[in-house]
Amino acid sequence: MRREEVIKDLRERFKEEIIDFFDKSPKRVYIEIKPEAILKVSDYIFKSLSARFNIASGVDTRYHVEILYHFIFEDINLLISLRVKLDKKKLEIDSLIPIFEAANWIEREIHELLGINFKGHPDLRRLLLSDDWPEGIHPLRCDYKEWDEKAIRDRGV
Amino acid sequence: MSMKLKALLKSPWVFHLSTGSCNNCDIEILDCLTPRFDIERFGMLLAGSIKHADVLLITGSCNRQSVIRLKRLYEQAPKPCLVVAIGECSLSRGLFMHSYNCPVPLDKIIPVDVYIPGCPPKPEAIIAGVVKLIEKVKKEKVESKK
Amino acid sequence: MAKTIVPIGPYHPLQEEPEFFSLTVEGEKVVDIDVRIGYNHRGIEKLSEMKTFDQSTFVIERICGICSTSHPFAYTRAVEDIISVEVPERAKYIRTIIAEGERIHSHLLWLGLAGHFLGYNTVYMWVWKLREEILDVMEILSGNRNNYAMFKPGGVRRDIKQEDIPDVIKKLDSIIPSLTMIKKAVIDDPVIHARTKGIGVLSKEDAINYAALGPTSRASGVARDVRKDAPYGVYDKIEWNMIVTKNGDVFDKVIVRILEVLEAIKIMKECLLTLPKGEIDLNIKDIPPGEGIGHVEAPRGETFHYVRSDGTNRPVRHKVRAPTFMNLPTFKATVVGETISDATIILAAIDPCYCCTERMAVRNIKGTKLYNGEDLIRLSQEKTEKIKRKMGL
Amino acid sequence: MIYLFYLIFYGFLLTAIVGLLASWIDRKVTARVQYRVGPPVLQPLIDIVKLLGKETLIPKGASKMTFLGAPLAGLASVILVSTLLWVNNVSSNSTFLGDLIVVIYLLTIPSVSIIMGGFASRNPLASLGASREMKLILGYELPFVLAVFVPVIKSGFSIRLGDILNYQLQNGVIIGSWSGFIAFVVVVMCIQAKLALVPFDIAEAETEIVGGPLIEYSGSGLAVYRLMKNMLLFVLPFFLMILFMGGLRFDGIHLLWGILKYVGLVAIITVIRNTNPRVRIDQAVRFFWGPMTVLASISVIMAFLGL
Amino acid sequence: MNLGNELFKFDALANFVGIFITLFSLLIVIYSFGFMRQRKGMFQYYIYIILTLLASLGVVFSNNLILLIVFWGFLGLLLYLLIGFGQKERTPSTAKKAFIIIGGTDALMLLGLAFIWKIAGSLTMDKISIALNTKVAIWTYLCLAAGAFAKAGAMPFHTWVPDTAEDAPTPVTAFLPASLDKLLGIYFLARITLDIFQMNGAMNTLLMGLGSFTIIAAVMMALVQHDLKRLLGYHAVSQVGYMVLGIGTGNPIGIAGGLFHMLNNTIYKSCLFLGGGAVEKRTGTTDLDKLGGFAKIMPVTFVTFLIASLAISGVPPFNGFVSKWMVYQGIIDTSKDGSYLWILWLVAAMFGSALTLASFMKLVHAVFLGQRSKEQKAPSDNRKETSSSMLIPTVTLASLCVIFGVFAYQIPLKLFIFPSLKMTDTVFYGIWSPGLATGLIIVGIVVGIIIYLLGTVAKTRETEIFVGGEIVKEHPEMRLSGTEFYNTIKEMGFLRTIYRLAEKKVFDIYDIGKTITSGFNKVLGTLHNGVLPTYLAWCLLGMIILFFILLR
Repeated sequence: MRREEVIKDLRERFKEEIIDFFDKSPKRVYIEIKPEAILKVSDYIFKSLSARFNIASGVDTRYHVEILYHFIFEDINLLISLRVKLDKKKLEIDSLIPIFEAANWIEREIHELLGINFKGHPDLRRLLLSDDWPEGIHPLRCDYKEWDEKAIRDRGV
Repeated sequence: MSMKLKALLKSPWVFHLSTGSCNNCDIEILDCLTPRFDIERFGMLLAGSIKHADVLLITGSCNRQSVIRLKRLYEQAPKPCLVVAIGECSLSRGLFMHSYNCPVPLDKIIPVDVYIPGCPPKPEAIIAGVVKLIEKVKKEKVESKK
Repeated sequence: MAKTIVPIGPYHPLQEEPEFFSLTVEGEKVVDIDVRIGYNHRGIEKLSEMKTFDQSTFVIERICGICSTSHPFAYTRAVEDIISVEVPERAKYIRTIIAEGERIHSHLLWLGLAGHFLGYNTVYMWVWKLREEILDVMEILSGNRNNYAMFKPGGVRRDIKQEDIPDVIKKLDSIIPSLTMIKKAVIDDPVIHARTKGIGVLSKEDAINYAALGPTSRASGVARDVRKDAPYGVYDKIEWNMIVTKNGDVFDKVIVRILEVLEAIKIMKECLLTLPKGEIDLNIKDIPPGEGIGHVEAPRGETFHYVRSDGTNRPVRHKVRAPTFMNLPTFKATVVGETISDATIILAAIDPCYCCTERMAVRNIKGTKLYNGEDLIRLSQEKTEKIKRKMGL
Repeated sequence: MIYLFYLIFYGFLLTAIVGLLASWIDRKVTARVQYRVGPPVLQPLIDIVKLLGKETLIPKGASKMTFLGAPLAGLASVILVSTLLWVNNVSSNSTFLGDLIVVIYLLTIPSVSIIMGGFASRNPLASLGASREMKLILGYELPFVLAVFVPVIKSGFSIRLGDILNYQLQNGVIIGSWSGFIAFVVVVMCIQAKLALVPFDIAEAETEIVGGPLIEYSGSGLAVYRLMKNMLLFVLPFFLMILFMGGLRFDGIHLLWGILKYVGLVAIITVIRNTNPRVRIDQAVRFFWGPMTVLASISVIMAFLGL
Repeated sequence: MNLGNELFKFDALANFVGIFITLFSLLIVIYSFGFMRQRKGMFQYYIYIILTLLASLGVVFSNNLILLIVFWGFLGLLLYLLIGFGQKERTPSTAKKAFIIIGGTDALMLLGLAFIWKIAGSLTMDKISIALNTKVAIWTYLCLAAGAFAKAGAMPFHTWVPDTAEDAPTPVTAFLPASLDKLLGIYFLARITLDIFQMNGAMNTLLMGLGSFTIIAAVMMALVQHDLKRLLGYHAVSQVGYMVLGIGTGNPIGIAGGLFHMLNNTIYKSCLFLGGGAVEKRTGTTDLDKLGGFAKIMPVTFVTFLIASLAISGVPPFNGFVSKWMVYQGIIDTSKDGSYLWILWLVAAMFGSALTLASFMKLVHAVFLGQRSKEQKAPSDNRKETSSSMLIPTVTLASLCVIFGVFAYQIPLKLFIFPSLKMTDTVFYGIWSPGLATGLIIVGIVVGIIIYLLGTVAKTRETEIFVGGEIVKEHPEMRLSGTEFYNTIKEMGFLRTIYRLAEKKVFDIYDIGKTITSGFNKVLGTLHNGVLPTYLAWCLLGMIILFFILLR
C-alpha cells in the first residue's frame, strides 16, 4: 500500500470521526479525531494496516489536554499521529490495551503525569512518581507548582 | 593509627548506589574494575550487599523515590562507613536542581566525605577521589590524636 | 499456597541503575513478575521545557549515559523536523560516526555485563578492555569518553579533525580480531549454550504486540530498523546489513548484538573514509511554531522524540520515548515460567536502560542560571587534570 | 594433648596462612587471566583484619545466637578437618580407623554452617541462596562419596587416611591408575562446588541473589566466614592430595613436590573458575547426578577390576 | 523350670529396651500434661498410655512367642485407640489404616509362629534356633520380619507412619510410631535375626537392600512434604532403614550400630516430634507455609529441635553420627566376604544422610528461621516459650542426644549395647573417639570466639535486612516459607514421574490392597443388581457349568 492509498483509505473510512487533517510533510501526517473514536481508529491502523505503535504523548495546552498517538508505517516511512483533544473538565479516554499490550505503560505514565483517566486499563498504578507523591498533583500540567516545602532549590553552597 | 583502620584503608570495599543518575557515572565506576584501571590493585572490591561495604559511592540526583531508601540504606551500612558523592548530580543535583522529583541534594540527606565532580568523572578521577578519601581519614586520625 | 516474592533490586549488583523487580516464585520457578520503576525519574521532560532549544540538547544528553548520542540525535532531528531543514552533508556523516561509535560501546558494554551476570567475569573483563579502545576512539573524535556533546539543532558542534582519522581507523581495525576471538569464545561455549539457548523466548507475535524494538525484536525475527526503514544520517548511502535472527531467546540476542558491533565498525570506518568536506552547522536561530518528530535507531532500539514549539525559544512540550520503555514490558512474556537464575539474564537481555525509560524532564525556570553540560564537562576535565598532576600521573 | 598442638599450629595457624596465600594466588591468577594486575600478597589477610574492625550488624528479629554461632561451627569443623589431615600426614600411624568417613562428614559442616547462617538472616535472598547451597550439597555428595571410595578400594578396603597414604608410598600414587584418574576428575569438580566457585557459585551468585547466605553478614561474622573459606581453599585440595596424590611429605625434595602439587591444584581450580559461566542449580544437580555419578561409578567398577 | 522363666526373660537386650520404653513413657506423660490440657477424654487417654507401656514391656520381656504376639496385637489395638484422639477429619480413616496394616502383618506373624512350631516344636524364644536353609524357614523368617517391619515402619509396610504422624495427636506420634514402635519393631527384628534364626548371606543382603531402599525412598518423599508432622513421619520411616541395614550386615559392629541407631533414633525423633508439637500447640497449625521465625520466640525449643535435627542428619559430634558411623563400619566389614554390593549400600546410606540433612534444613528454616508468616504476625501474642511440662521432655531428650554423642563409648555403648550383644569392645576394629573430637571442636570454637573478640562482636547493632534497598514492610509476601526449596529436584527428569506416582499413592501397600479389594467388590457388585431374572439367569448359568463339570 502506498502513502496516498493509506491516507485516502483513512480519510474515507473515518469521515465522521476526523476533525482535522494536516499533511505536514512526506513523512509526517497529523490527524485529529474525536476522542470517542480512538479505539476504532487505532484498531484499524494497528490491525488492518499493521502499523507499529510508537508511543503516545500528552500535552497540556491551556484549553485542552491533547494526546497524540504516534503510529509508524515502516514500509512506506510514514508517521501518522492521531491527535485527540480532551476537555479539561472530563479527562477520560478509552484505553488501548485491548488492541495492543504496548499501550500499558505509556497510559500509566500519562495517567500520573497529566491526570488522564484511561477507561478499561487493568491497573493504573504509579509508574514513575515516588510513593510519597501526593495524589492529584500532576507535574506535567501547566498549573503545576512546587508543593514540597522542604525542597531546596539552590546550590546550597 | 590502629591496625584495623590501616586495614580499612587498604581494603575499602565499595558499594555503589545510584539515586537517579544518567548511568554514566555508574558505568565509569564499573569501568574502574576493568583491566585498564583495575582498582583491585588497591584492594578495592565492588560489594554486592551493603552490609559488606566500607565506602558508599553515590551517584545521581537523589530523586524522591530514592531518598527514602537511601536513608534506610545508610542505616544498614556497617560503620565506619564512608560516603563518596560521584558526579555533578550527587554533588548539587546539577542540571536537575529544578526538577520536581529531585527535592534535596545528597549532603542534606546523609553526611558526605568526599565529592568527586565531573559529568561523568573519569575513572581516574574516581580512583583519585577514593585515594583522597583515604588521605582524609588518615589526617583526621592524626589530628584527633593531637 | 502462600505467595512468595523474591526481590531483585532496587540496588542490586545486576543493575547499575535502581529498579525493583518482584518475582513471584514457586521454588525456583518464576510464576509472575512485576516491576516498580521510578527510582530514576528526574522529570527531564519537564526540565526540557524550561530550557532553550540549544540548552535542551545538554539535558537530553543526560537522559542516559549510554544513549548520550541517540537522544540528542533524535531531539535535533525533531527540531529540524519543525523547521523542515536538512543538515549539511558533513554534519550527517559526523553524526553517523558518533552514533555508530555509541552503538559499538553500548553493545560491548552489554556483552560484558551479560558475562558478568552469568558469572563469567573473564568475558566481562575482556570485553570491557576492548570497550576502552572504543572510548579512546570517541575521545579522539569528540574530546569526551561519554556525553560527547557533539549535537546541536542544525548540525554538529565540533568537527572531526582530518589528521585523527588514520589513528581512529587503525584502532578500529585492531578491535576486530579480538572481537572475533570473543565472539567465537562466546558462541561456542557449551555452558553458555546451556544457559542461554531456549531461555526467555520472545515470540514474533509477542514482539509485535508489545511493540518491541531494536535487537530485542530483531532477535525474534521482526526485521525492523529505523536506519533501514526511515533512513537518516547517511545510512542510505552506505552498505550495511541488518542482523535478524529467528529464535528470540537470549542467545540470539547475544548474537544479534555481537554481529551488529561488527556491522557498526564497518559503517564507522566507511563513513570516516568517505567523509566529505563542507559546512557542519546551519546556525539555526529561530524555531517557528509547530511540532516535530524525530526517531533514530539507538543501540537498544528506536528512540522517539516529539517536540512542540510555540515560536518562543523554548519547547512547549518535549516527549521522550526510549526503547527500553517498550522493551521492558516484554518481560511478562519472557520471564514467566523460567527460573530465578534465568530471570536475571532474561531481564538483562533486553539491555534495559532505566534512566532512559524514566527520563528526566527538561524545562526552564525563569531567572535561574544553570550550569550546562559543557560547563560540567569542562569542570570535570579540569579537575581530572589537576588530580592527575597532583598524583604525578 | 598432641592433638591440641596439631590443632593450634597445623590445623589453625598453618592452614590459615596457606589458605590466605592460596586465596591470594587465586585472585592474582584470576586477575592475570583478565589482563589485570591483581591485589597485593597480603590482601586476603588485610580484608579479614579490616572486617574485624567493622561493625557487626544483626538483622532485626533474627536469632542472634544462630546468626553468630553458625560461622563458629563452620570454622571449628574446618580446623578439625585440617588437624585430622595434618596428623595423617605428619605421623600417619597415630590416627584412628575410619577417619575418612569422619572427614567426609566434617567437610559438609562448613556448607551447613553457611546454610544455617543464611537461614538465620531472615532474608529471602539469603534463604534462597542457602536452599541452593543445600541442593548443591545433594548434587555433589553422591559422586563425591563414590569417587572417594576409589582410593579406599585401591588400598585394600581401608578407611583410614594413613593407610591410604602408606599404600601410595609403596605402590605409587592413586592418580596414576586409570580409575584413580577418573575419580580424581570427579572429585575436582565436586571440590569446585564445595568451594562455591564458578561455575558452581550458584548459592552465592552476586548478580542474582547478592551473595546469597552471606548477604546479611558484616564485620566479625563475615571475617570468620571468609577465613573459613580461605582455609577450605587449603583443606580441600589437601584432602585431594592425600587421597590421590600421595599427600605432603616433609623430607627435602618431596616437600617441594608437595608444594608444587598443591599450587597446581589451586591453579586448576582457578582456571576452571575463570573459563566458565555460572550454571543454573538444576543444571548443576543434573550434572552431578548424571555424568559425574556415571563417571564415578565407572571409576569404582574399574577400581574393583584393579585398573 | 518354672513358668516364669518359660514365659518371661530378663536378659541385657530386653532390660535395655525396657528401660528406655519406661523412660519415654514417662516423658510422654509429662509432655501430655502440657499438650493435651483442656481436651476431653483425658482419663481414657492416660489409661491407654499406661496400658501401652505395660503391653510394650510385656512384648520386650516375654520369652514365649505366643505371649509376645498377644501383647503385640494388643499394642496394635491401643495404637488405633490412641490415634483416635486426633482432632482432624481424616483421623478415623488414618487410625483404620494403621490398624489394618499392623493387623494384617500380625496375621503374617501368626502364620510364622505356626511354621516355627512346625519346624522347631517350641515357642520359647531362647530354645529355638533355626537355620535358614529350607524354604519353610525362609518364609517363616519373612513372615516374622514383616511384623517387625510393619511395627517399625520399614518399607514396604511404612505407609501408615506418615499418615499417623500427620493426623494423630503429637504426643501419641512421638510415643508410638516414633519411639515405642521403633524400639519394639527393631527389638523383635534383632531377636529373630540374632537369636531365633541363623542368618545366611542372601538374607542379609535382602535386609540390607531393603534398608538402603527404605532410607533413600522415604527421605526423598520427606524432601518435598509441606506438613511439619508428615515430614517427620517420613523420617521416622527412613531412619528405620539404617537400623535394618545395620542388623543386616550380620557382623557385630554393624548390629551394634543398628541397635544403637534404634536407641538414638527414638531419642531424637521423639525430641523432634515433641518440639514440633510445641510449635503446633502455640500456632495451631503444622503447615510449613504458615510457620516461620520462631527461633527468637521459642529459643529453647529451637535449640533442642536444632540439636535433634543435626543428630538425625548425622552431624558430628551428636549421637546420630556415632551410630551411623558404626553402621558404615559394619557395611565396609562385609567387604571381607568378597561382596561388591557393599559400596552400593554404603553410598545409599551416606547419600541418605545428606538428603536427611537437606530436608531438615528445610524444616528448621520453615519453622524456626526465616521470616514470620502473615498468619503468625499477630502482635497481640506476646507469650514466649511453651509451658515447662512440654519443655522438660524435649530438653531431656536433646541433652541425651549430646551425651550419647560425646560419650558414646563410655555410656550407651558400654552400658547397654555391648552387654545386650554379649560382645566386648575388642571386637571393634577402630573407634572414633567422639570425646576427643568434641574437645577439638570446642577448641576450634574457642579459636573462633577469640577471633570474634578481636573484632567488634561485643557491640552489635540491629538493622533491617537488605533486600536491595527496598522496604520489606511494604511487601509482606517477601518471604520464603521454604516448602518449595526442593522443587528443582522434584521436577527433575525421572524423579518427576516417581513423585507424581507417589502422590497418587501407587506405592502405598494399603492403597494397593484397597484398590484390589474394591475392584473385586465392584466386579461382584455389578452382579448384584437386584433384578430377579438376572439372579435366575446366574443360577441357570451356574447349574449348567456344574452339570458340565460333573457330567463330563
